[in-house]
Amino acid sequence: MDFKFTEDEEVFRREVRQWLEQEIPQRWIELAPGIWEETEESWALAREFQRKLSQKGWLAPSYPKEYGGLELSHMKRLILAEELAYSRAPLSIEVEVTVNWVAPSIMLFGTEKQKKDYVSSIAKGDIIFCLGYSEPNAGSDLASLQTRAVEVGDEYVINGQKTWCSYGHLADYCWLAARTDPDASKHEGISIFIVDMKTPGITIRPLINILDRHSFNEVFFDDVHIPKENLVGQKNKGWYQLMIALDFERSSIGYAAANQRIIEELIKYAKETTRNGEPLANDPLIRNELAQLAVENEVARMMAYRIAWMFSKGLHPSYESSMSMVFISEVMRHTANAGVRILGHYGELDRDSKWAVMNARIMRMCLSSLSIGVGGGSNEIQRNIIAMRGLGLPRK
Amino acid sequence: MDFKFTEDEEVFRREVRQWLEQEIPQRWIELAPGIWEETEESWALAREFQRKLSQKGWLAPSYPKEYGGLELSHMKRLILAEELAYSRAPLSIEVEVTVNWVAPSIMLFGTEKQKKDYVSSIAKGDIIFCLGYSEPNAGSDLASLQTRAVEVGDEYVINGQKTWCSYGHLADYCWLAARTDPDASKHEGISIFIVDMKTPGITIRPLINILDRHSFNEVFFDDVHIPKENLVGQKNKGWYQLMIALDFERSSIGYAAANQRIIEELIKYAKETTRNGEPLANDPLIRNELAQLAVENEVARMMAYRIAWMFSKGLHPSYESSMSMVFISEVMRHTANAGVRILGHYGELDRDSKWAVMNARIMRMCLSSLSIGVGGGSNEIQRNIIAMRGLGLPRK
Amino acid sequence: MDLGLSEEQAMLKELARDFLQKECPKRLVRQLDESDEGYSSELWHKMAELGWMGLVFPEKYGGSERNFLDLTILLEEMGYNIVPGPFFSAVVLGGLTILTAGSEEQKIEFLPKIASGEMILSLALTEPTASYDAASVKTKAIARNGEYVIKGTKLFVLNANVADYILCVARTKETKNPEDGITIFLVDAKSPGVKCTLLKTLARDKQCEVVFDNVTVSEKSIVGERDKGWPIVKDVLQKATVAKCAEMVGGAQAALDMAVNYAKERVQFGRPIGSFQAIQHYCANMATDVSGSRFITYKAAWKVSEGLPLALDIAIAKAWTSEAYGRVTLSAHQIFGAIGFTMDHDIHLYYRQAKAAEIIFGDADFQRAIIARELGL
Amino acid sequence: MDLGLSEEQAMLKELARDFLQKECPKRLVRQLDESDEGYSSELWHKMAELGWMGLVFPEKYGGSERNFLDLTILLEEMGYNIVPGPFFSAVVLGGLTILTAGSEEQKIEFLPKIASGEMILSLALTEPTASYDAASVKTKAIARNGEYVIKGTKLFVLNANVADYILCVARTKETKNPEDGITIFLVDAKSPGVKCTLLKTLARDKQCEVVFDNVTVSEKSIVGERDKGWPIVKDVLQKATVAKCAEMVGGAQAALDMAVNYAKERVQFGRPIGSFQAIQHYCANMATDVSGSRFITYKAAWKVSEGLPLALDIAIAKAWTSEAYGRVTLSAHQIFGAIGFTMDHDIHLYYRQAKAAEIIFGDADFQRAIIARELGL
Repeated sequence: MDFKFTEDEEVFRREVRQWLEQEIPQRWIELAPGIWEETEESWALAREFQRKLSQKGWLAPSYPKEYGGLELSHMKRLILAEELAYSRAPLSIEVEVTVNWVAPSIMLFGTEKQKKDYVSSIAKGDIIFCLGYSEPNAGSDLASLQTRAVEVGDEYVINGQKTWCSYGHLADYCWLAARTDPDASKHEGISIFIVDMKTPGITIRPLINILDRHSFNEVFFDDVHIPKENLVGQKNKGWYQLMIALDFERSSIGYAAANQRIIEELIKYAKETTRNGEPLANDPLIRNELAQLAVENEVARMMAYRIAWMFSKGLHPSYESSMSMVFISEVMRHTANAGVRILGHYGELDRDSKWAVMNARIMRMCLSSLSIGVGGGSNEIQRNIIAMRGLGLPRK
Repeated sequence: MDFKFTEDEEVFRREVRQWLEQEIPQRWIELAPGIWEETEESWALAREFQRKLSQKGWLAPSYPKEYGGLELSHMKRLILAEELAYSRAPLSIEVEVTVNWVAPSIMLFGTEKQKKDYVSSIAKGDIIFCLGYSEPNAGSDLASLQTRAVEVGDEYVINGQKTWCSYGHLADYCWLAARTDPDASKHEGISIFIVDMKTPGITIRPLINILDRHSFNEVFFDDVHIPKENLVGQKNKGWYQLMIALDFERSSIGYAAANQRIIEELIKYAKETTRNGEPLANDPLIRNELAQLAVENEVARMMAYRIAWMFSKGLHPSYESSMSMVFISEVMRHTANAGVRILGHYGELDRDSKWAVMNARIMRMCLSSLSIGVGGGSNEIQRNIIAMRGLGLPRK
Repeated sequence: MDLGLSEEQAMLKELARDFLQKECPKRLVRQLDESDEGYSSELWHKMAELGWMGLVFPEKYGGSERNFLDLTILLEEMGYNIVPGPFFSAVVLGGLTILTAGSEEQKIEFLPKIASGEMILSLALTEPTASYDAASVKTKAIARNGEYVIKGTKLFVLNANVADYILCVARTKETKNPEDGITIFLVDAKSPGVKCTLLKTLARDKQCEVVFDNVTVSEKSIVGERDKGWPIVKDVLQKATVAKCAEMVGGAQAALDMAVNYAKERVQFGRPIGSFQAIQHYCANMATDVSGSRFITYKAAWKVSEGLPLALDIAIAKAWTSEAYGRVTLSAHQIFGAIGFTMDHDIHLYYRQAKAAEIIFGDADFQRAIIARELGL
Repeated sequence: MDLGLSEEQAMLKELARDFLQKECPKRLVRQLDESDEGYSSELWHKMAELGWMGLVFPEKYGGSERNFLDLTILLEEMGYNIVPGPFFSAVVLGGLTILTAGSEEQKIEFLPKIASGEMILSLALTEPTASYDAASVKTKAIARNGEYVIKGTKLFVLNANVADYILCVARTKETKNPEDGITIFLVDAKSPGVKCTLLKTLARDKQCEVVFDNVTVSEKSIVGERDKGWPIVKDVLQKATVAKCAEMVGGAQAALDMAVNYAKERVQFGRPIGSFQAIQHYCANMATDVSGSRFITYKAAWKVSEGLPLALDIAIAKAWTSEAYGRVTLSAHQIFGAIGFTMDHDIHLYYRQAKAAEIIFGDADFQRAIIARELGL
């Protein structure tokens, strides 16, 4: 057992940190978007940054060299992810989706042409995918999806509706799950497609999130014709491809690192803020609360480290990722709620208010943290997975 | 809306309190048994007290006058129950079972002869019933019970095994649920019987509880012959009789009042105990914790009051009782656990230890509170009831 | 003991629910939340016509002489519908202060106008410390030629942006006891030197910064006695705390109702999600939280109505209800999942309210400190 | 970074689990819990033969020179099986103190005997304040003719009833700084004036009152330097805290395993109760608590092994693990229901351990106070 990083890894961490200190644009820091807060302006900054990152090889550091990757070790990827999140680097959530799910799926299931067409571009930061998974009646129960893809000549014709398509209005491609055999049972007959978002027949309707940002979309497919070659992997076996992809490296380290930063800022605030002549940091209840946040976040960090370590050993975490995700989601909500209590009325103030403190991050986090632990991979579903996959408890 | 008791009720409360101050035997206070801690000695004290209470008409105060009751109002019964519990009056849990479930069931479903034979005796404190409900494979799923009662001539012959029969070794009768039609569906074919515990064929095996007391028993019925007239109510309709009895006045006021007393003692302890020159009561974390216990117990009390109030209005609480029970069970566990934290090492000491404080009640409560919220009417089952009966959520 | 509503109360409740459902649809709530004023003059006047603003005022001041408990029942329904606007400021913070401590002259001047909806009041108490203690009152009012000059910054002042008059809590004397030397002034919001800036908040309620830059007021504008204002503030804060609890009870009930209805309708894996035990237990816990909050709040409100000692009951009500409302809205979000994360959905409106209500008049830790004191700790 | 066990560690773990399962069945645990001694001499000597007592001692003192991390792995297994007895007192509290701070002479005298199982030590630190701070040390040792006379009452002293020697933490000097002037004495438990009374506790661990009534000891019995004992106490408390966390991790794992197995087997309503979502989610949360506790504890143990700064990590481990163990055992009881409420069942043994472990060396609030300090608050 060994809890330290190697000297080489520590050097790498310092390199990343230093680079980030120089490269994160000032304007981004001013905009200070939290999760689900990106605007078109911040999106543009993020895409620019993404390309810079790719030039360092750090956008898709694990990819084989032929696709522009560095074949970086799992531990260094962990370090990179930790530093990126802690430094609040300009990266949209869709980058993670594209780099960590879509491209690895293509490498695993795609044709040589698909690999050539997409993987390097992804590694270069040139293209971004959005996910076309959820539908109005297929959320937690994703396998109920109804969007149809019908083979017609050299093409597939897609009809249906997707929802919660994050940044669909800004992405280049959609990674679409559609039903190719309506007569098969629920989990059979689903296939995966790459759909250019500029294809005629696609209509996007924005969904404004509770942070008052346009991050999600409903996407309507109305006789959308795509070339047959855009099918990824085996026809009708898409569900199983999706399930395998779910076990791809998903680490909650980014959440834990970002939350660490928030906790540190709360500690700083408590130390620097005096109320009626007494620093907040002297209040035993506040001290106890902040200490508890630090404890929880450290546990969350260890859980995230475990995932990376398992990968580094060639093990495949499954329920361990669920644990890690459920746990960090609760730590983040706890942090946001405790943050508001510590800040009091100041915790209510939004970014544009004269008296706002900590860049109103706590107030925004009260809202954004609601998104973690809900939706498709909700905490309830994750706990089912832990119980059944992890502990072998029976389904019936 | 009116949250005060009438002047008449307040007079009654004072009368009860005064009476209890005089009548609770010193020896009982020395033994200080908590829940599930009765010994044969304390049981004897309790039975004596029970008769005294019945002489005041306060054992079964709600019964019709013909059975020795006072036809006391629901509010006065609430007050009586509150004072009895707060004063830690010597009353076994089986008194509650006998007085509040068995006798009312007999009054509702029994024959005239049964009413004559049992109800007045119960009101006088002369007889005590134990419950013969649970079986090794019928706990939460009570309707799965397998103990058989077969009609043979003028008798029923009972065979089977009951468990968790509390104070079965000390009770006079068993209120037995047995299967009279094995071919009927699960909820049909159950009947209720009165079984004299001295009937040949009954074997009792003690179950020692985690407080190291003999409170529960396994009871084996081996060709136990009972007269046919001991069937209560309709043959094969016992399940429905049980279900109706479940909705009889069950109030958690006793728990709330007993817990109130514990919280007050913790407050007293915190005020009187000095650690390194500083009273515990000055510790902001302890202040916060004790205040929270007071809050929770007050909420629990209001929930119990609601049940009594509903009865007083002729309403029939169902899921409201479940709420009240789940809630107080959690408050009691919280109190026990918080109590240990406040007492620290002293909270670990058992009754016979020289350095024990608060008569070791907190330590004992850490154990006894485990029994509340488990078993047949577990908190999980209660929450199901709240969801389905109270909120109309679907079963499937 | 009677934990039920009287016939009159039940009627008031039903009337309020029906009226608000019709006249204050969530579309309007949303629109008002986004507006600068934060209220609809049309709805405001309709509410006034129903007698809501003057509900607890004596008839001679244009009120209908109902008691405080009736007011909390109305507030519960307003919380159920999360009606935006300065009702709380005008009636609870403003009206009750004048009713309790104002001179006959002030009552005659202000109460009928509040009751008729003509006049909006706001209470400027908290300052940059954001606390509810007397020591935090640093804004000064200096006597000069029979007048007072007020100077200071008030923060988190609700609805000051639309107030006609602002009750400004100011220090008129410096003594060792911070509760001594505080005076309440009724300040015309249009007075020279009053500067109000709207703050953008989580609940999109209209909290303001109000700067009093040498604002001159007459001696007649004092509510109650000079230097003896703190007991009045304390009294109105207590009532306001219960009133806020009532709003929370209504809001929590609404969040529960919405979540339960959704759980019954939303089908996943071939069955309504409300048939899953995890969701059932969330709902059961929510319902328990709502029930507990309601009775504990009613009890405190009843004590106000009866004029009984109430510091403990009010702190208990706020400590419990504010945390319960938070839990209920969080669970509701968990049940709604992604759909609840959209601006178009209503549930987040309640979640925001819960956060604001948790903080205002002191959070649960603050209340528990009071409780500990009241318990003799 | 490597979060896995080395091959040697895995072997130690497996060996310990197998050995204890066979040699320390719950029947024996129960019997020892009920006995006054609280340990089985037979099992004790078997453990000594396996080299457990001397695991971390250098070879020259009869040890096998494994590191602290190895010891925690062993303790995890002992916690899994809740092995009763003075192992913790003898090896962790006693052995490590002498190993860290004892003179060469003391090491030669005591360590081999501890390693061989011949000698049992106990640490007498806490007094009637029941706290772990230096100011609470009121027991006095007064120098007289080259000897010391100890007078005072120690409370909650583990296993003193069977100890051959008691490490007594006493005050030899009164200064303003309570951490100055504390000295550790190795006291023969049979010395005149030592009176040990067993206390009856929740966990039925053998905590004692030890009265030192003018007990005379020689200067040679001082461990470390005179007046400079507190840093030694602090050091051993830190190690003991991690060691206790390791026991808790094992205990929590056992409670989880037992509950999961029961949930798979127990059928109600025609299906295993482990198929009900409520039970599944309890188990999922328990598993998460166990995982988190394990890694956070390993990290702290690793820091001890490596000699790195560790105050923060240890406090984090104890704060988290002690609360997690409590939650896990409580949930386990909820899953077992009535059957878990019987003395014959094993789960309550873990629940009791969890409570005792929560308190010893300072509860979570105490640890969070340390954490706050370490975070610069």
